[in-house]
Amino acid sequence: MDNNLALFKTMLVIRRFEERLLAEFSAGKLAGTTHVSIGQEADAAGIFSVTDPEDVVFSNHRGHGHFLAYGGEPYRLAAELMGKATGVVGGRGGSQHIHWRNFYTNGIQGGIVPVATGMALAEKIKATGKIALVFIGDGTLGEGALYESLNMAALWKLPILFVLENNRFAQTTPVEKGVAGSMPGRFAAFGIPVWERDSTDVLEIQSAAGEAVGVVRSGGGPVSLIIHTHRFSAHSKGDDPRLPEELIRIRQFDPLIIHGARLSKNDREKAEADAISSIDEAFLRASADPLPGLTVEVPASDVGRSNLEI
Amino acid sequence: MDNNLALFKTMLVIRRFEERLLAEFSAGKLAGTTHVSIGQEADAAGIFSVTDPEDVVFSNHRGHGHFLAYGGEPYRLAAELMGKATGVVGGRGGSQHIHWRNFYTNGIQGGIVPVATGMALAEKIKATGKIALVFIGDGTLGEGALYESLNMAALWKLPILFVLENNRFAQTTPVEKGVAGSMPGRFAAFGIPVWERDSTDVLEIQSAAGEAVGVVRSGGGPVSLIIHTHRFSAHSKGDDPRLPEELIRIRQFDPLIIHGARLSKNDREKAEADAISSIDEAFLRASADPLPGLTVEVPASDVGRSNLEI
Amino acid sequence: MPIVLERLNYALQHAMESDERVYLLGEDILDPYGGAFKVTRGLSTKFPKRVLTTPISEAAIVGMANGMALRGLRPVAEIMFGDFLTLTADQLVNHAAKFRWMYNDQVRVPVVVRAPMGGRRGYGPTHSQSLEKMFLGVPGLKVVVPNSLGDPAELLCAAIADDDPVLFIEHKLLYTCPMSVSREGELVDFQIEQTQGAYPAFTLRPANTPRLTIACYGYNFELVRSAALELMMEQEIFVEIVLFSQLSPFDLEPLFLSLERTGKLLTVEEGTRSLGWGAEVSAEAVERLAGIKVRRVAALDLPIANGKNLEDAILPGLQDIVTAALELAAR
Amino acid sequence: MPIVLERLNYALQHAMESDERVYLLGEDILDPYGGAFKVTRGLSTKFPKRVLTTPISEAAIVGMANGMALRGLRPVAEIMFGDFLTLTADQLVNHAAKFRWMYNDQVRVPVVVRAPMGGRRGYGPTHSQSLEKMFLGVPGLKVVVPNSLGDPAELLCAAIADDDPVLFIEHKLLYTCPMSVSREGELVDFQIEQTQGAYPAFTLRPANTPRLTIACYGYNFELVRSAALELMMEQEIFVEIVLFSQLSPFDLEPLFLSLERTGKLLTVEEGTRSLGWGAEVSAEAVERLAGIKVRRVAALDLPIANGKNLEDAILPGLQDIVTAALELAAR
Ligand SMILES: Cc1ncc(C[n+]2csc(CCOP(=O)(O)OP(=O)(O)O)c2C)c(N)n1
Ligand SMILES: Cc1ncc(C[n+]2csc(CCOP(=O)(O)OP(=O)(O)O)c2C)c(N)n1
Ligand SMILES: [Mg+2]
Ligand SMILES: [Mg+2]
Repeated sequence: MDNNLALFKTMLVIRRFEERLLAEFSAGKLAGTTHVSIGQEADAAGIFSVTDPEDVVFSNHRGHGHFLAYGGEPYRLAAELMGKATGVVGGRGGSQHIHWRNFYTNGIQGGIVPVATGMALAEKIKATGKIALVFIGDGTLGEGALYESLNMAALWKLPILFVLENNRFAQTTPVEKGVAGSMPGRFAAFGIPVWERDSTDVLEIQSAAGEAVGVVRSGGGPVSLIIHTHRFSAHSKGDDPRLPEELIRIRQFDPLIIHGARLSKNDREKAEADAISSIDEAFLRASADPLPGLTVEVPASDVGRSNLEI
Repeated sequence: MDNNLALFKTMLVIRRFEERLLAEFSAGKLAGTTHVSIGQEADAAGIFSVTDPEDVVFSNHRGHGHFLAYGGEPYRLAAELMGKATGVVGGRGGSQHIHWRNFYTNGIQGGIVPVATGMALAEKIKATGKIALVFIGDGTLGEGALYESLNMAALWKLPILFVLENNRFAQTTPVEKGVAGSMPGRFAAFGIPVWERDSTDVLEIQSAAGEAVGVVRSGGGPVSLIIHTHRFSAHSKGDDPRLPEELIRIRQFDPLIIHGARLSKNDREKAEADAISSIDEAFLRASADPLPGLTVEVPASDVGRSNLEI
Repeated sequence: MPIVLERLNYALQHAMESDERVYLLGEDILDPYGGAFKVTRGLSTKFPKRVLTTPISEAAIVGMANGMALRGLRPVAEIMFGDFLTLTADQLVNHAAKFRWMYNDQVRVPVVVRAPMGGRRGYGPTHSQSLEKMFLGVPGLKVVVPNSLGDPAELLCAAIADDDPVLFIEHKLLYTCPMSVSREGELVDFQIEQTQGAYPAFTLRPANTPRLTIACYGYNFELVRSAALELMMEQEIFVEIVLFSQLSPFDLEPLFLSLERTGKLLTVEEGTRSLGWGAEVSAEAVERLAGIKVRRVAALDLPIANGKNLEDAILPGLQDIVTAALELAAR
Repeated sequence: MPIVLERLNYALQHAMESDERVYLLGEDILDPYGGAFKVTRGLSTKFPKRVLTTPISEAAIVGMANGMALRGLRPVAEIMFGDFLTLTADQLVNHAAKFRWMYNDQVRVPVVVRAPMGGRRGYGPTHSQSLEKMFLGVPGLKVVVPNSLGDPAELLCAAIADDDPVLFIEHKLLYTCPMSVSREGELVDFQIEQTQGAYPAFTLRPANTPRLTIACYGYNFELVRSAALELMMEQEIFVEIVLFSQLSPFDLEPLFLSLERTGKLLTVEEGTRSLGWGAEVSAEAVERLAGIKVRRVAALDLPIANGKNLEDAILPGLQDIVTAALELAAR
């Protein structure tokens, strides 16, 4: 498929999936909580367009877009959010705690970074050629575990890309209240090179990510990619201190509009119809699926049962 | 007293105290463990010559020199190391866990930094004019809590001086294996200005510390002071991977010799005699002191008994 | 009809009004948001200089609060979800809890760390736990838990006035519970005794001879008293309830008194069963009163699932309490 | 006469030789130093690429090990002092222990975290604790402790071969203990039974009818068996000892068997008493076998002092065990 069209489709599926999600929550059909990435879709689409399907990814609480751009099925993610047995992790993890192929998420800010760094070390040791990617937000710059990881990744020249999605807010906290000094400086202090873009244009992000990933893959050690972006929705549901004017203003950065302008009307409409129908189908199918039963397996001393080979 | 002489005396007391300590350990008269700062005395002497007696200090595992330069009595420190009731904290804390006036230490790398930062916040709130100082080593740059603190100190413009004593080793780990990137960069990333000296000359350190403390005290927010120095002894007792040649080579940086050259022979000899006799007396006196009894006070619900007023 | 959330919010306001040394710090605690669970709502408006919103730095939040406390302030730190107390473990265990004793009682550390805990909101494995058990039995650290019977406001004010560090655990479902005093008649079948002290324990004694004692704390009191009513109405089994506000240090005198009457102990908690609060309560009770019978109700030893049906299967519910009480009564 | 330290060192060497997925990481573990307690000595010389000395970053050490384990390696992380496990609590509880279950059993996390624990070396309040109790009862995390009776080498190799995360606690004083098998005659008065499985429990049965059962683990077995001999020689009181290698999940079957014979349980541990290991052991035993008598020996609920006389007064010693056993036997 044409690169421009493919990027658009990825972003569109993320957008429509998450809009649907919010609607289901509002209608009381979903419980718990969720964090959507509406407005930030260019990050996921751009980055996963330049990675290898075998690369190892650790995403965070705002991970639906990453999962879908990675290649995850909307149906299984919908099922997971509904707590169904057919969900990505059988309804156990929900929005923030999933795993599929080489994609992982966890809901602890910062804690995923050393884990991802260890994954990079493993891939380096195994000489698989895979790289690791880990996603953090501006607010996560507050967590000490991040810096411990940057130090070790740099010392050991590990193949990892630290992606910082700066959407200017951590929950309700603006970056000015949460982040002192300089964002690139945080990585540079450890000798980690920085690619930085203030953009929601997926092509710009694709090209920056391509360069950054290229450096990591060619053995250049850890790299960071800082993307300054905008979150259009609330942090999770309803927790948004921003003024309505501001929410309108940032809509000018809508990655779908910016990039959509590069496509024919026909392509756009076709993509739109496809996205809507595939997501409809995903939610419909998932909602008919059964709930999981509880299999209580008390961890036994199952020594030597490893199914994991290098 | 003359500045040069005072600095020399401070350094000499630290040196002779810690040498005595090591001798007592070797003779089996002291148990447990200890970390001496032999070689690094210029840091403590220089810094505490420019601070205010009321400033708040958090020191670390290598804190005897800081304590003595702060004004602590050799006798009470000796008693503490012997586990005596008359020790700084009655024998409960030992080498790494003491408190006297506004001086505190704890044996957890990194953990003391947020505590000291909170102290700086308290002094700022109370508008006492006091500043906080916290001491870390190069190895402690590995701890995440440090960066969390730097961020908050910078965001809130707190009156704190972060003193990094880089003695090139963390226990047995050389900085090349422990610290990636740049030391000043670690602070600069948070917008924290850096004073840096590669020196064991107490006058150089005094002047750098004077400037750094001045900025903090005048409301300039947090500042870091990086001193590249040399540790002559083992990390604690016997854990030293350095070659004998290296240990001889670094003796050229002996702060006592460098600074001693500025004094008359007479002054030096007098200082030497004073130091030896005062330390002799301290150890002698302490060794005759009684051991503490165990008073088991189970923490009760002693609400409202606060004796701490702003 | 005030709810627990309002009482906690009031306590913070009252403490700040009456003691200028009280400061709040935590993530996203400024108005209009007012904190993830709204306990701090309105306070940054009333006391703009004394409510400090922090970066996402749990270790340093508690660490800084420790430093503030050492230097004469009375900080109250909020950890957004109790699950993240793991990140503060070093500051709680190796700093806050130790300073007083290891500095030879020369200092006090009047810090309060508040944390919402508990499940049944569909928040999944890292946002639903009841991890307080990790911090029980830490010398020098108090763990205090409000409930709807005693006044949460008084309890929190007492914690803030306490000269020693207090970990203050708030169950998410408790926030919206109305105060018991205002739920007229509900407890009419019990005579209520209360211990002296800042963190009182309550003994609820039924009119008829009790067959067993149920020990609990916090939100689980809501379930336990429903279970007690059900047992009374449907089975004519009367139970005594001992409700604790102070979990650690363990001070179980009122429980022992009750057990002398009943000889049977059921502990109820939401944390996982193994080495939970109920373990110490049982062990201590048995050591003190040989021959009593004990049983524990707690969560299965599993992480907490996101999906509601799994979460319900993992966490202990009303029926688990009733069933366990029946079994124990029958022994 | 091999000592425990040598067996542990041998286990690491053996594991590295037989499985190329095994990597070590920790602070100061390279030769010639070979780690603060020398457990890794010689290994960086033999396997220079597979022994990774780290910065002072306990959280990231365990976090990285978690990541390595998720991606098919078998990392063994050393935390220099068990006191610093507080810094790794988030990685242990919210990452390592959860991944398998919350990812629907699609992954395993074969990580081992080793940590020296315990006091009596005069290291003071932050370097002498026995904090393992904080990590007992964490769903998904095993806690394993070697002793001088079973082979520490086999135990550590089993932990490394385990597909689930294992926290491996080594008492500092145990390192220099000679293996029991080599201490000829010392245990001749006991018949020793051993459970199947990777982390066996041992039951030491005396020749005469036992009056009580002492449950213990790790280094405390050294004290317990001295106490047992003293009780036998000087008081003609025979005790059965149940020695556990796996603390969590709690698997207490051998203890129950013993208690059916003796009806009296004494638990011994070095950690502070409140909500220590003995609490769960007692609670579970009493729930299972109503009517038994229990008593616990543990440290006072205080930080551990640096000075030897205070430290000795705080930690439980041989005489505390003997006294408690006599009291219990007399009940
Ligand atoms: C350790 C930890 N602390 C706090 C939270 C609660 N929390 C979830 S998301 C979030 C804000 C994160 O901000 P940022 O890193 O900027 O990511 P964004 O949400 O903007 O994508 C917070 C505070 C958490 N999940 N984990
Ligand atoms: C959290 C923590 N981790 C590890 C240690 C053990 N330890 C004590 S001192 C030390 C080395 C510290 O190196 P550095 O910061 O450079 O200070 P220096 O000893 O050189 O003065 C280590 C690893 C500790 N005390 N605390
Ligand atoms: Mg953000
Ligand atoms: Mg150093």
